[in-house]
Amino acid sequence: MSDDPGRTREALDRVAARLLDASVYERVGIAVGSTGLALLIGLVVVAAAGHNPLLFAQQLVVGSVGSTGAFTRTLRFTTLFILAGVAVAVAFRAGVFNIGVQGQLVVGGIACVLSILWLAPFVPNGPVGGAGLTLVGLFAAVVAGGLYAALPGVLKAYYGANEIITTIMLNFIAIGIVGWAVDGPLRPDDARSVRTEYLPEGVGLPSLVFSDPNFSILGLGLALAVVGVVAVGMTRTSFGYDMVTSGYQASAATFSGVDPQRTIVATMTLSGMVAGLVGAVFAIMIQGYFIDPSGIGTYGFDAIAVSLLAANNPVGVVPASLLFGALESSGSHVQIHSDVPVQLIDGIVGIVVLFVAAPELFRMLAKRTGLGGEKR
Amino acid sequence: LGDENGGGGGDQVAIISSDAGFGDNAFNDNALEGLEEAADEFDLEVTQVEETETAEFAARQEDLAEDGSYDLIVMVGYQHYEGLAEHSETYPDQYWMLINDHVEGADNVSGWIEMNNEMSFLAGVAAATLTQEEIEHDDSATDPDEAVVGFAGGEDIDLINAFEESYIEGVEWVDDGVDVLTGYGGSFSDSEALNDVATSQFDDGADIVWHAAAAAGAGAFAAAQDNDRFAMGVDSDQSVADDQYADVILGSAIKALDEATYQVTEAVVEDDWDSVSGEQNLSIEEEEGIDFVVGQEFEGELPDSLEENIEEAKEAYVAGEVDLTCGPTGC
Amino acid sequence: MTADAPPAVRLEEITKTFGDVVANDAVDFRLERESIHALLGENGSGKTTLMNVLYGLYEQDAGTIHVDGEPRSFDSPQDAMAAGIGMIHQHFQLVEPMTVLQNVVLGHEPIDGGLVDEDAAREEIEALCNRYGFDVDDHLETPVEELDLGTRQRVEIVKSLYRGADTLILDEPTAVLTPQEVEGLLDLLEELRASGRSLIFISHKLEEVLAAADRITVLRDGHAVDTVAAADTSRQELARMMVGREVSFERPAREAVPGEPVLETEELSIVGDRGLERVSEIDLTVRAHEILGIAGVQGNGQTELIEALTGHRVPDEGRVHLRGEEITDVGRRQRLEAGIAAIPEDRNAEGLVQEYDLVKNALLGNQTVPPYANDGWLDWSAVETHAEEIIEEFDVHPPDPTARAGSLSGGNQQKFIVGREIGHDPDVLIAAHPTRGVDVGSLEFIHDRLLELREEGLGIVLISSKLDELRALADRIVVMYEGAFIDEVDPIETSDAELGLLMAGQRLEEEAERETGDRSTLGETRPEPDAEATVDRRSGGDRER
Amino acid sequence: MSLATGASRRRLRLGGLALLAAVALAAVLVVQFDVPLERILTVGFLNRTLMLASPIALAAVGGLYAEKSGVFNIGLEGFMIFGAITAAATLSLVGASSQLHVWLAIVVAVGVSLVLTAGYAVLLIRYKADQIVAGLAVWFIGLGFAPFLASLLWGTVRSPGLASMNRYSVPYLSELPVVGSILFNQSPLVVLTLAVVIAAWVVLYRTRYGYWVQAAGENPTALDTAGIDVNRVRYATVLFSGAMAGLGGAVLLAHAGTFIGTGDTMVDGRGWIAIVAYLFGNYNPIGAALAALLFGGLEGLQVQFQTVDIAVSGRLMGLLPYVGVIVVLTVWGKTRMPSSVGEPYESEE
Ligand SMILES: Nc1ncnc2c1ncn2[C@@H]1O[C@H](COP(=O)(O)OP(=O)(O)OP(=O)(O)O)[C@@H](O)[C@H]1O
Ligand SMILES: Nc1ncnc2c1ncn2[C@@H]1O[C@H](COP(=O)(O)OP(=O)(O)OP(=O)(O)O)[C@@H](O)[C@H]1O
Ligand SMILES: [Mg+2]
Ligand SMILES: [Mg+2]
Repeated sequence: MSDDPGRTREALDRVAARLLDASVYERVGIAVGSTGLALLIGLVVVAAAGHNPLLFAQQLVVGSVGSTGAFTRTLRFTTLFILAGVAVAVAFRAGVFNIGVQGQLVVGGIACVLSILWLAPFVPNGPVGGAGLTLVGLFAAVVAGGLYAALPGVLKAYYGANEIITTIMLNFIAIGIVGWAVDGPLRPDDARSVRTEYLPEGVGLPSLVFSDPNFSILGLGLALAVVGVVAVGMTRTSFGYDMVTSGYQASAATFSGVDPQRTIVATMTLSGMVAGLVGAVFAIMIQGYFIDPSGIGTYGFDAIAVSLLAANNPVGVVPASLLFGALESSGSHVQIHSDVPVQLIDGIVGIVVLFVAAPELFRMLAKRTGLGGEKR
Repeated sequence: LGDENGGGGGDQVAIISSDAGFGDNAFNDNALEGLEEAADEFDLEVTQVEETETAEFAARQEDLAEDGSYDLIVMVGYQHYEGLAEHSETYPDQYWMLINDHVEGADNVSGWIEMNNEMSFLAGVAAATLTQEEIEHDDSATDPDEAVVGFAGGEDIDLINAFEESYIEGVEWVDDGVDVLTGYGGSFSDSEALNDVATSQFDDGADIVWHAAAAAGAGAFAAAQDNDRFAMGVDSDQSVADDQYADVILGSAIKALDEATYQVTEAVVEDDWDSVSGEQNLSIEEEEGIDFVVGQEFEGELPDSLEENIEEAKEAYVAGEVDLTCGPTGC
Repeated sequence: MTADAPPAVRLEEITKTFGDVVANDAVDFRLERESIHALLGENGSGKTTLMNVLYGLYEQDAGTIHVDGEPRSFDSPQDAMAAGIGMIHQHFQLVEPMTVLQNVVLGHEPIDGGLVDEDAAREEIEALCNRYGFDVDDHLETPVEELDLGTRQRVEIVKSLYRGADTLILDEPTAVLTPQEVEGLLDLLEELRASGRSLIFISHKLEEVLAAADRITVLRDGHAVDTVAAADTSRQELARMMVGREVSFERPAREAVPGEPVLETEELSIVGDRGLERVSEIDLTVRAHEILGIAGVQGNGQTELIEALTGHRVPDEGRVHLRGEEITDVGRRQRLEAGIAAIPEDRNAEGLVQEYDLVKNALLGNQTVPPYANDGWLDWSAVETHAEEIIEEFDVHPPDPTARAGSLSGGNQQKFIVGREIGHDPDVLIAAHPTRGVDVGSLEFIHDRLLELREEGLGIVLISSKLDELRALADRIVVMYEGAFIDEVDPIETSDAELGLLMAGQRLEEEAERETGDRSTLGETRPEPDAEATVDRRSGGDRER
Repeated sequence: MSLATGASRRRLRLGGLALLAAVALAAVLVVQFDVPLERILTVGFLNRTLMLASPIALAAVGGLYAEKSGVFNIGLEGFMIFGAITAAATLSLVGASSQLHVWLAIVVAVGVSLVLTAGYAVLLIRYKADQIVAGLAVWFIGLGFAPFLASLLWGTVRSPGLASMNRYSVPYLSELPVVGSILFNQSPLVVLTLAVVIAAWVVLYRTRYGYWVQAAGENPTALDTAGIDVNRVRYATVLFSGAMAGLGGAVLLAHAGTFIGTGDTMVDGRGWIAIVAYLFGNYNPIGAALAALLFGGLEGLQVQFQTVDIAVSGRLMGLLPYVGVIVVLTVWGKTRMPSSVGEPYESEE
């Protein structure tokens, strides 16, 4: 990196300029269009089912940002979606379809909790010990998530096993094995529920700014920091260029000296590391112990939608996560205050993804309606 | 209590499902049924919250408590315990009802422990009794010469293992010589998998299969119909709830959850919380807390040995002569 | 040719535009019956477009098509086929895992009781083959992917004939053939003409055109410049018509003498992906100030040899040295950094990332090389400067660093790649088919640059299927056959015919025997087709859209 | 089989070896641990394997047609869910429960799946949607809307007990040992599946439509220049894949008799297994069906083990098929995928 600030600045400007070319507007347009259209369809379904769509729309808003509680809840989901979304984006960008973020976050989460529980007896109580354990837990999660994702990476790179299928299978396997362990060997005798031991006092992220015990602004900060690191890494480093180029055109990347197999494994590992972090944040910030993973939200799957909505751009993942966080958050409110079956929200999310997959549709629509000018 | 939130006609109560969700025709629906009955009776409004992610249980409890408009919040399933242990303190003025567990020292919680082990024990007694009898109904029949019964579980987890173990102990209490075939479908939603488990057991000689698989249990009933054998229901009288299969449901091992939710709601409405506060039990010892009921198409058709054995088993249990290995939620 | 019969095809004022690009601008074209008519023109001059219009793939914006004197309009190739027009595309339109028979009948399957009647099809194809002396019927049950390129092309021709084509269009049919196969093809064309068919063929190779065609139409920038009789014109004249200026075919004088060896291999052997030995015991030496040409029919191990030199493949035996240092196990990246540049065989798939702009493409291969990268951090401004330099020096059009690589024409893409690869002072350049599909103007430019680089001291390995290119550039030519260097020849002393024989595995003394051989057995004496080449073509982006 | 390439022959040989090894290992285990084989490998087990395999085989045959023609329909799981919920809703709405109504429900399910797939196909083919993403979206939509619909219809995410498909029984013939029970005392849907598989094989390898399907996936331009509309072929195969997945879901429901929408729904991953099945079967309908049979057999075998009380942790054993899929993909990973899968085709004008 150049240490002349002027040059650095100039270079950054150029990067920004390239990122923000017309196609970025187009992508934003597509994202907004997809979401809008999907919500519209959702509202039509609500109306067709005999409920008041306006009321439903209002409840979506109130349930996500209508009160401090709702807003904190939205941010809590957003934090998880950002991390999981970045995990997906890293892989998709590099042309590797990691559908296994859910399994990797489960493995990361349990590794986090176990490492903390194992080490806790050797660490002094108190804030310093707690912080140390927290760091250990995050580290363990990153390592475990990375390793668990490296496996399908290796299978793809060296054995040609389709990663879409293997990662889906590994999701089932992670959830099954961890579920079995949490219900059996890892379950303390006095536990009423299916869970591990509680994390020791002092482990966790302090509740600053918001009083919600299950949300810490530090968690959100961590997620945003990961976004920053990944975004810079992708655009400003050789490794990032190798990865992204492999995603665009593997043959050209290979010819330019990129080792395709190693890149696939590295990509999966990196993606899994971030996914592992999701599990750690879930365990440390929200749960305080680990539960049967079949009871954990499907952040890893929803993250696919998040990432796609963001066109697999790590920075774009942030607004997309806010949207998904809000939708997820409003689910609770809708449940309580509306008769509309809450599964509708999952369906709407699916439609968003479907539309995001078909940018051409929106180009066509834009052309028909004369919006968005002459693109393409 | 609750007079100040006068909106929307009558007072409000809420219920949060277990991770199996409503629509299981068993556990959750049974609890809901009692609540709705009470709601009719006392002009209440019931808010159903279906939450299938256990990780979100605590948050749902908080959402409802924070809202402040619910006179009673009912939670189905012991997985709610962790969250409630905290929230019963944070919201001391909120009345809570927990099904399947109780919170020590929290007198705003009415904690109902349902003795699943006792219920399973009775199911075992019934199955072992009936397999040796000659029963014919529509196309189905038992094979009285062979004494084999089946157990078909949903997920292979500690909770259901306790059902299995207690069922076997019930069978053995009647007759050591009765074989019990067991199997798990691996899911509470995959009825086809449970169908396969039950059919495999019917093939291997079982003439009665009892399921503990929530919604997927329908697969066991369908299997009984296809194989001209019998099945038994769980939690509530499933010959009523699942009347499509009434012709093969000999009976159901039940727990009076609906009674319990009704009773607690009534206590709230009549300002008599103390009567339900703290640990409550749904057990054989309580009047009709745990029981075995004959299926609606089989009333009066089953041999007297069934009622005799069930009554005898209950008495033996109350007298402390039966020692079950497993507790209500695990071994 | 009967004087009063209408021409087989007459195109009148055909205009076809793509957005702002006028691919064909009021083109007139007349194909006489029973004649061979060549279409000549630079890349992008509109040849393929014109033929696609005739074949019903494109609809013209203006103009009319007459077939046998009747005005026709074709909405689809099916219409064109019904009118007796067949087209053999530059990139074969064959379904590789399907058999030859299935490929030939595709879209015109004889049906018996709802099922495809393969027996009926077989009879008909055999009859066709016997009539023209094709060997295709020997392979009817063979999947196309197991055939060599020459046979595939004959399958394409049989396919058209099977569909009843009277007029055959062949788009750059000779691009992938050996000289002997080219000769065979041209003979076949004459036979087809003799049987009453009319043929159009497109080529960039002036000699071929002059040898085979009755008439030649030259296109430039979408205009038909002129139509001339082959007998009345010359290479020089044709080139001038194509490019619009004089083109030199002179070989510039060599100044520097070869220096120290820079790249050497020692008994290099490679077992290919299918377990066959692809390269056997090759000793190769390239010196500074030297261009070493490698001639050979595609699929004789060149691809594997190139990979071993560039660092994309570890040889099974033998060693590779760079300036005396062993680099056998060194991967592509370090070799790049050590000064081995390479122009890829397949520019669409390997040379450029089609979706990237030219700036991002300028980094390709340089992503660990200072000044573009320092300790893993990229310096985009340096890359951008580099891109601008390449564009300027190599006259890349459009001169816009933010243009998407995929939007450039083939020649411009190639110039950009050459510029990038020699941009950071390599010691060695492995140039694989550096002018494949490139028009005469760009070709001249690239040739000049390669010669300049040789003067500057580079050691260049030039792999090409074009003999004239090898003869124009190389200081020495080695001929590769079945994985081995079977001979080394002097580019000036050796004739095309001699080189061609060597490439077919015949040592020069065997020539006499060879002369009596039957042409139709040519395909069988060929080595097995190269598995990788097949894969590359499939995955590559250069498929005709 | 003129289309059996060297690679698939090699794979067959490898598969044969693996099978032999498995049989040998099983034999050792049986002798060593005194396994009651006659209680495990029963006729009923074979029968149930066929039942378990049918929905998977149907979806797999559909999926392989789409992929053969160049469109990766990764939405099979979603369409199976739609098939199941539609069949359940139909049965529930008509309210009657004769076998005829079950057939009606299946037909309606296929019809609705066709309509839904039509929209999906337009997105994929006309609007060139990313096939992987769109397919995942179908799964998400299925997971959301099926329970939603169930809630609207029945107040809960689960249907009440509905009519199910009965086995037919051919008098006398069904008394024959083994064959009698498998062929003549069988669910008609198993027979239907068998018919679909065989028909799919014949059409793919013996008719012109089959040639077109193969060409559309390998080299669409070749097909186009032969005068066949590539996208029409692809529309047809995608529609077929959706219909078959829907049929698979309906068959599942017709056997199970209840729709359940909690968790992963009653379809429970079968659509994913279907994809693996046709990959494993190397895009050959019969191969895919055999692979489906293998997965069905694995699932059934695990239940048999439990029934005869061979100690296995059900929860861990339940993961075996997933591990099996990974092993299969790793060992046989390099299936010959059609070259143009995932690339939208645009004919020049
Ligand atoms: N599908 C298309 N879309 C847009 N423009 C096109 C398309 N096909 C061709 N063109 C334009 O038409 C011009 C003529 O292209 P064409 O392919 O006919 O050239 P050609 O003479 O066959 O070139 P070559 O010798 O390289 O094969 C091109 O320069 C290009 O700009
Ligand atoms: N589908 C297309 N869309 C837009 N432009 C196209 C398309 N196809 C071709 N072109 C344009 O056509 C021009 C040349 O195309 P063409 O394929 O004829 O290149 P070429 O010079 O023949 O290269 P090659 O020899 O590698 O095929 C390019 O400038 C490109 O912009
Ligand atoms: Mg052309
Ligand atoms: Mg060209």
